[in-house]
Amino acid sequence: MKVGEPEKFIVKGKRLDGRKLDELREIKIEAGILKRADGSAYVEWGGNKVMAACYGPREVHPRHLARSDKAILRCTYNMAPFSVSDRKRPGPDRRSREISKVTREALEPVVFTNLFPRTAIDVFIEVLQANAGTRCTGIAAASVALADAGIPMRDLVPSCAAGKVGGEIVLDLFDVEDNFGEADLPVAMIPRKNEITLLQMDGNLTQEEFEKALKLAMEGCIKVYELQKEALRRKYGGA
Amino acid sequence: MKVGEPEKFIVKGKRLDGRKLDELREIKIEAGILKRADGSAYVEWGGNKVMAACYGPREVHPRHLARSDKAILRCTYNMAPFSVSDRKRPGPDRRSREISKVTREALEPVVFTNLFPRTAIDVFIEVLQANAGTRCTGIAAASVALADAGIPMRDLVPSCAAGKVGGEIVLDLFDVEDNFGEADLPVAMIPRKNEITLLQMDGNLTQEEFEKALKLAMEGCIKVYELQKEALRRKYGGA
Amino acid sequence: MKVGEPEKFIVKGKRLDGRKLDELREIKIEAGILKRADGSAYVEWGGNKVMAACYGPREVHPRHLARSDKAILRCTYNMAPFSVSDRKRPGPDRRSREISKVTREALEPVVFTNLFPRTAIDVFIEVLQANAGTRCTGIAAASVALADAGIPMRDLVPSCAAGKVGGEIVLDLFDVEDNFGEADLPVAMIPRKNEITLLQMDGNLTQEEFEKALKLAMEGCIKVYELQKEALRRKYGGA
Amino acid sequence: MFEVVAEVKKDYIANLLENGKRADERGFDDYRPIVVEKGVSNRAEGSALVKIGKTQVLIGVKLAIGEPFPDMPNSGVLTTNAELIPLASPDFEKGPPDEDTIEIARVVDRGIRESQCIDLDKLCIVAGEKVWIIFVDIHVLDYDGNLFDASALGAVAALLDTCMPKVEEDMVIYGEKTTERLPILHKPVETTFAKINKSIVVDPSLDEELVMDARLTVATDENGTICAMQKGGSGTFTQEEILEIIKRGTRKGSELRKFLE
Amino acid sequence: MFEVVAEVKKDYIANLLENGKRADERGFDDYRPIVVEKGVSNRAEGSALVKIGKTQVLIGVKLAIGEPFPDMPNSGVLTTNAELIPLASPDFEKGPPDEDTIEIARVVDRGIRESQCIDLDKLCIVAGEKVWIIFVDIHVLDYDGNLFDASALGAVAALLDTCMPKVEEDMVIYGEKTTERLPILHKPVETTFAKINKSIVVDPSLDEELVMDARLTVATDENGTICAMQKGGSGTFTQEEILEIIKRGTRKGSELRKFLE
Amino acid sequence: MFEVVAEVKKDYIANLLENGKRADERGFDDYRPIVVEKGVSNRAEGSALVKIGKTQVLIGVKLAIGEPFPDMPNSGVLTTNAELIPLASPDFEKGPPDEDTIEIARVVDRGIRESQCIDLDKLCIVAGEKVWIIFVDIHVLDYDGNLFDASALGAVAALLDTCMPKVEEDMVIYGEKTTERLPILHKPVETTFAKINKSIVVDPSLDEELVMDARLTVATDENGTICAMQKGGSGTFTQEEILEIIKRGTRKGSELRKFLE
Repeated sequence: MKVGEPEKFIVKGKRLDGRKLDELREIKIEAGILKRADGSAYVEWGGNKVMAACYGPREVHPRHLARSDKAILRCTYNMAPFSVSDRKRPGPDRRSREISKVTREALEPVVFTNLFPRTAIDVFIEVLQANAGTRCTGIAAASVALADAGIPMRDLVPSCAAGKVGGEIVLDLFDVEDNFGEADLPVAMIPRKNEITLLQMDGNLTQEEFEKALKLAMEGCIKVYELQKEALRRKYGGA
Repeated sequence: MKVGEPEKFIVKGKRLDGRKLDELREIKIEAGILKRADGSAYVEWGGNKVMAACYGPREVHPRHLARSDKAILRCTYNMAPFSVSDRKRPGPDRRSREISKVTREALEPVVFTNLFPRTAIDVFIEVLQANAGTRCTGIAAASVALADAGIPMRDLVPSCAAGKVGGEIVLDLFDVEDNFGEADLPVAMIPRKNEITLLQMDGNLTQEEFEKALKLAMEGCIKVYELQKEALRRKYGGA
Repeated sequence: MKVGEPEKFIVKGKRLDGRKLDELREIKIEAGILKRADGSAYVEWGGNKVMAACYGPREVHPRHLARSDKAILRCTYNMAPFSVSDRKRPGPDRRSREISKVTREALEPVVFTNLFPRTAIDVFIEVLQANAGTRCTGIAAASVALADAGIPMRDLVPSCAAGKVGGEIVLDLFDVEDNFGEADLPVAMIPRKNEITLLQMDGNLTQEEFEKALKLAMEGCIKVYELQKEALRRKYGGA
Repeated sequence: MFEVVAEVKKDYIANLLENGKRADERGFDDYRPIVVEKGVSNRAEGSALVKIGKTQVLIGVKLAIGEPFPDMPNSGVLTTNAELIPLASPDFEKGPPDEDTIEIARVVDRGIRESQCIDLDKLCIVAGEKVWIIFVDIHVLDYDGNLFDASALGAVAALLDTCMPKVEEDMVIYGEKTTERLPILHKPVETTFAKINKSIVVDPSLDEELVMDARLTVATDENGTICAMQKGGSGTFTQEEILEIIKRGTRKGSELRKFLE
Repeated sequence: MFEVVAEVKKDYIANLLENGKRADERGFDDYRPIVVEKGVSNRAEGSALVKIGKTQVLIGVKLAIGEPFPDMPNSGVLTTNAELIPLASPDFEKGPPDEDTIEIARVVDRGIRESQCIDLDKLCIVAGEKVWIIFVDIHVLDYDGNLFDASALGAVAALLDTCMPKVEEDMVIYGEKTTERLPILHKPVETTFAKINKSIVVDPSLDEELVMDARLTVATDENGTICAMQKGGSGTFTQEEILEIIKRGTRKGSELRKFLE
Repeated sequence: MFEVVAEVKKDYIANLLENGKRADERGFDDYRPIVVEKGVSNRAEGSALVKIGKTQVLIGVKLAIGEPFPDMPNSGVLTTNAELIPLASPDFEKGPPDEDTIEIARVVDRGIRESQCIDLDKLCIVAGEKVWIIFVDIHVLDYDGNLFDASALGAVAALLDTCMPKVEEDMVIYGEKTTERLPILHKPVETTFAKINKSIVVDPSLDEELVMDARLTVATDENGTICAMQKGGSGTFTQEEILEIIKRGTRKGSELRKFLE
């Protein structure tokens, strides 16, 4: 048994942080918060604080990585050393490299990379404070940063996780639920096409539970999508 | 004194594994065992299991390594993490880099590199199970893999070690003999020209002992040479 | 408190190694001591032994570092593993990389880099024995090596530190003074123009103390300058 | 040029699939021939060679004694590592693991870990001080597609093959294995599906992987519980496709699991 | 080409300066607007976000228990690290810290260390065995010039913000902070001046940094004592210029220090 | 181009050799002038500068207290390292050791280790826990050919020069050396021969190394026992050539050994 496990996760229909089973944590999204980046966004999502920046389309270094038929999209997910309880050594570890990869694959389907052959579009995601769900927070921030940079896209990509704790399917796990819960299912999607671009899962779910969790996560994505659009509207006005 | 040293190495003319002084361990060679490689070979030699693959001639990356007058030959000797008692950390260490170098120098004299200017011929040797003599096993496997890839060569390069244990010059040391013996002398040669392409030694030998050990190792090479040719004959028929 | 701190630094106007407050340690400079380098110098300065070599102007690798309007000057400060009490692991650490940077910035103002566009001038400084003041010793050696290589320069760059120990401003700290003293102020300058090219400080100084220390360090530089010129005269004759 | 060839190849494969055919004549739910051979590397405490078609992966398990994680003082430690060595493919390069290699290692690791395949609590020697460390090393020998399923299958096979080494005074005596097995509770397997245009096939061959839009891997245990999933590739899946893949994957998983007996 | 543009830009900025003006209309001794916000990252034991103009630097302080240096058995250990992450500038690259990054970390470290900002002797737990390790991590978010001053100011602000975490049986309980502060003795600040031709200005903007000949950073404590200096760049300073910068820097330092209250 | 120049140079050197002459007028069995200077770096516990012609190598020996290898609990640990720093040659590059550097370090190490030069069993402090660690660091200063022999000679000279440092409470007091020497049992030396076409010469100069077909290094101790050998280069040797080199090498070894007295 892990140290620090709570006895119960759900008491009278409420989770340990007071939320209902299908309730998101509080989310604040702001677009365009950095000067040097071509586009940027800041997202506070419960105890997560994440910044994303986009540079590009720009020249590719080293050159041999460039593609003659499209821009390459590169994503880097990074945690500040002080963003977690035990200081994280600077530089990429295996976890952050996997998240960088799935983040790129979550965003790539919406970017019109074919418009910018021989260039790179770079997305940097910095986790400044972590509390479960940083990859979803990062993807949500990154797609606002891409939009803020004026990169042509089919849609924004919202992201949200569902999971299972105390035998129940719940939306948007926070840290205690993530550490001691039974399953976690982060999802990202293209709302306009109702298609899924990120799907990972670990834990234990029956097929029925999985189906329910997937549906819940997609509903969470739609809520995040509204907040993303609102943030862009606040900055740019109009729809 | 090292932990685990045996009291005697040779009892009634027999070694601890039952072999005579000038007897090789059992050797099995198979050519062409991989799909993707241009050429490949698998060698079981006593407790050693080694795979070799050859790719090329192919483009050189990075470009500035290419030579206008010949192909460059590159060799990589690598041990699987589980091939030895104490798990080996993945990636090259100093020992494997030295072996990669002497392996290249053992093979280079027979390869007609001048036929393929501006290209690379790459040889990869993977030790899957180790029991003393992996560099000789690797060279033996590599030259079969080169032949299997159709690389023009002056000859095959067989390899075999001799050494000294319990005061006697013996052929082809196995692990206990290698760990606690008095000398080890790995050799590789070009049988048709009777020339030596690999020679290393460590331990303690008088000039007479060295002469005897060198002769024995070269005789071992000739036996390995026959097995190499047989393996290629089995795959390609004819001589 | 640090282990090994002396009770007093100055007794009857003399420092722990017998020097007066404004006295340099013994310095020996020799130009042109290596065959392969284009220019070289060896400096013994108290307990410091430092070698410097200069290569160039020569081709730049990798190419994209080259500048179309001038040569790039590159400096590498390195300590031999056995040059200090606790063996130093080979390879650059943060300290040596900072010193490499400030050394380059100390030398660059005198080198006519504009005469050799698209090339590199490389300076290598090796500390063979260290006893406080290695960066000043290295800069002094490097500028003699540059001159020995025939690189056109506005002037030589001498270097020297002043500091504060036992409440007094002193010239050229040795190791005990450096470890336990109150301030260290390494300086490098262009004597002909009376301009400062290196200035670092750590410790505690009032403005008045700083002014005094800076003046003392500059006077030290002038003495080093004479020894540098003498070394070149010894090798090349004339002024 | 390169891109044009890829486009033509994709069209060819996708057209075949739309007509219900695969280039190598398999059914959409057919694996290539599978071989699992245990005990192939005797320096390892456990090992297995898995072949799926021409793909070959060798997995070795090493055991060592080490410290537990501070938050799990009574549990053994599982470490999963993959090497896509350049012997196995012209496209694999020397050097530290790239993101594809890391992804394989992490997805195999999650399948084992989340299914509670190994009873890690049984691997505690002295609580908070000494526990068994299990190294699962995935060594790819010939890459002809679908490394996820081959690696995951081989990892569990190698764990099942593992015998505890002898221990004297807290030192592992590697030469001598005991007959004691690792405490294995579950047998997870992973099944991977490729989506090419609208078609979804199991066990993608190399040619199919090169043109696929997206990939979905599902790990299930012997009870049909889903214990890990991983989507890959720059394409997308609909909700329906995912649920369909889970059903097909659970079924194929039961077949794969027979190779572990 | 590149060099020509730089040359023209420099002429423009230098000409303005000779006429007593800066491109952004500040006086030679004016900082851009400064904001210091503490407690911005709650996983850190202390943190501060500093903005100087558009430059943004986030500093986090983490505490851990570890071993002292052999020659300082009774003292805590200070470790200062900087990351110039590629999010913050098109010119920052991924990978291990380059020499500019290392220089910033080391100069900030010297300012803190030499001023005896932290009473490290109070951070000894068991002499020679266990002491507090203080990690000061400088995370640059938006690079618009003068990282030295922003980083140094933020580092001290974050140290002032730091609360000791709870400790049980020599294990740090990171979730629970106590109200005990770090033992702070001094409040050093750093002020950086750029020399462009003959003019010397404080707090160089990015544009000024790109054309400056040389840079001089002066760290002073609240008593006006100089505790660290660092010259940078390929230009030179005269003795008089240096003494003048120290005077101006000490004055500006007192102003900056107000942001620490 | 490059290759043509090399070819012409080789022809010139080889032709000379066929007529019994070397480009620098030495005999085939002549070393260039040798200088061995001990005690050249006083922070090291032992050191030696070796010059063979214009080749200069500085070797330093450092001692530290550390743990023995598990399979040799009663023996000190020898670690040999080489650095071919870019100061020493236009062809040496910065960065981690390349294969040539590693080969030199390992061949020097084998010569020392296999000859039982150092009585490592005398360097045990507490069995299984604390032993002396010996670091032999080869620092090449000027590369003008034959680094093997210069490095090996210097390594043994530096070991002979080494005095044990003072120890208090298991801490090494580096400032104070005792008069106690390392326990040296044997004095191995290495002699290197280059084969250029059919000619075989000792102590190859840089020019000879650049054109040689193959290299053979022989390490012998004072009894004429061969304790290590290493062939290098892409050429070959006949059995007879090897036996001849061993005879010549043993003879030259006795001469070299005089520089150790």
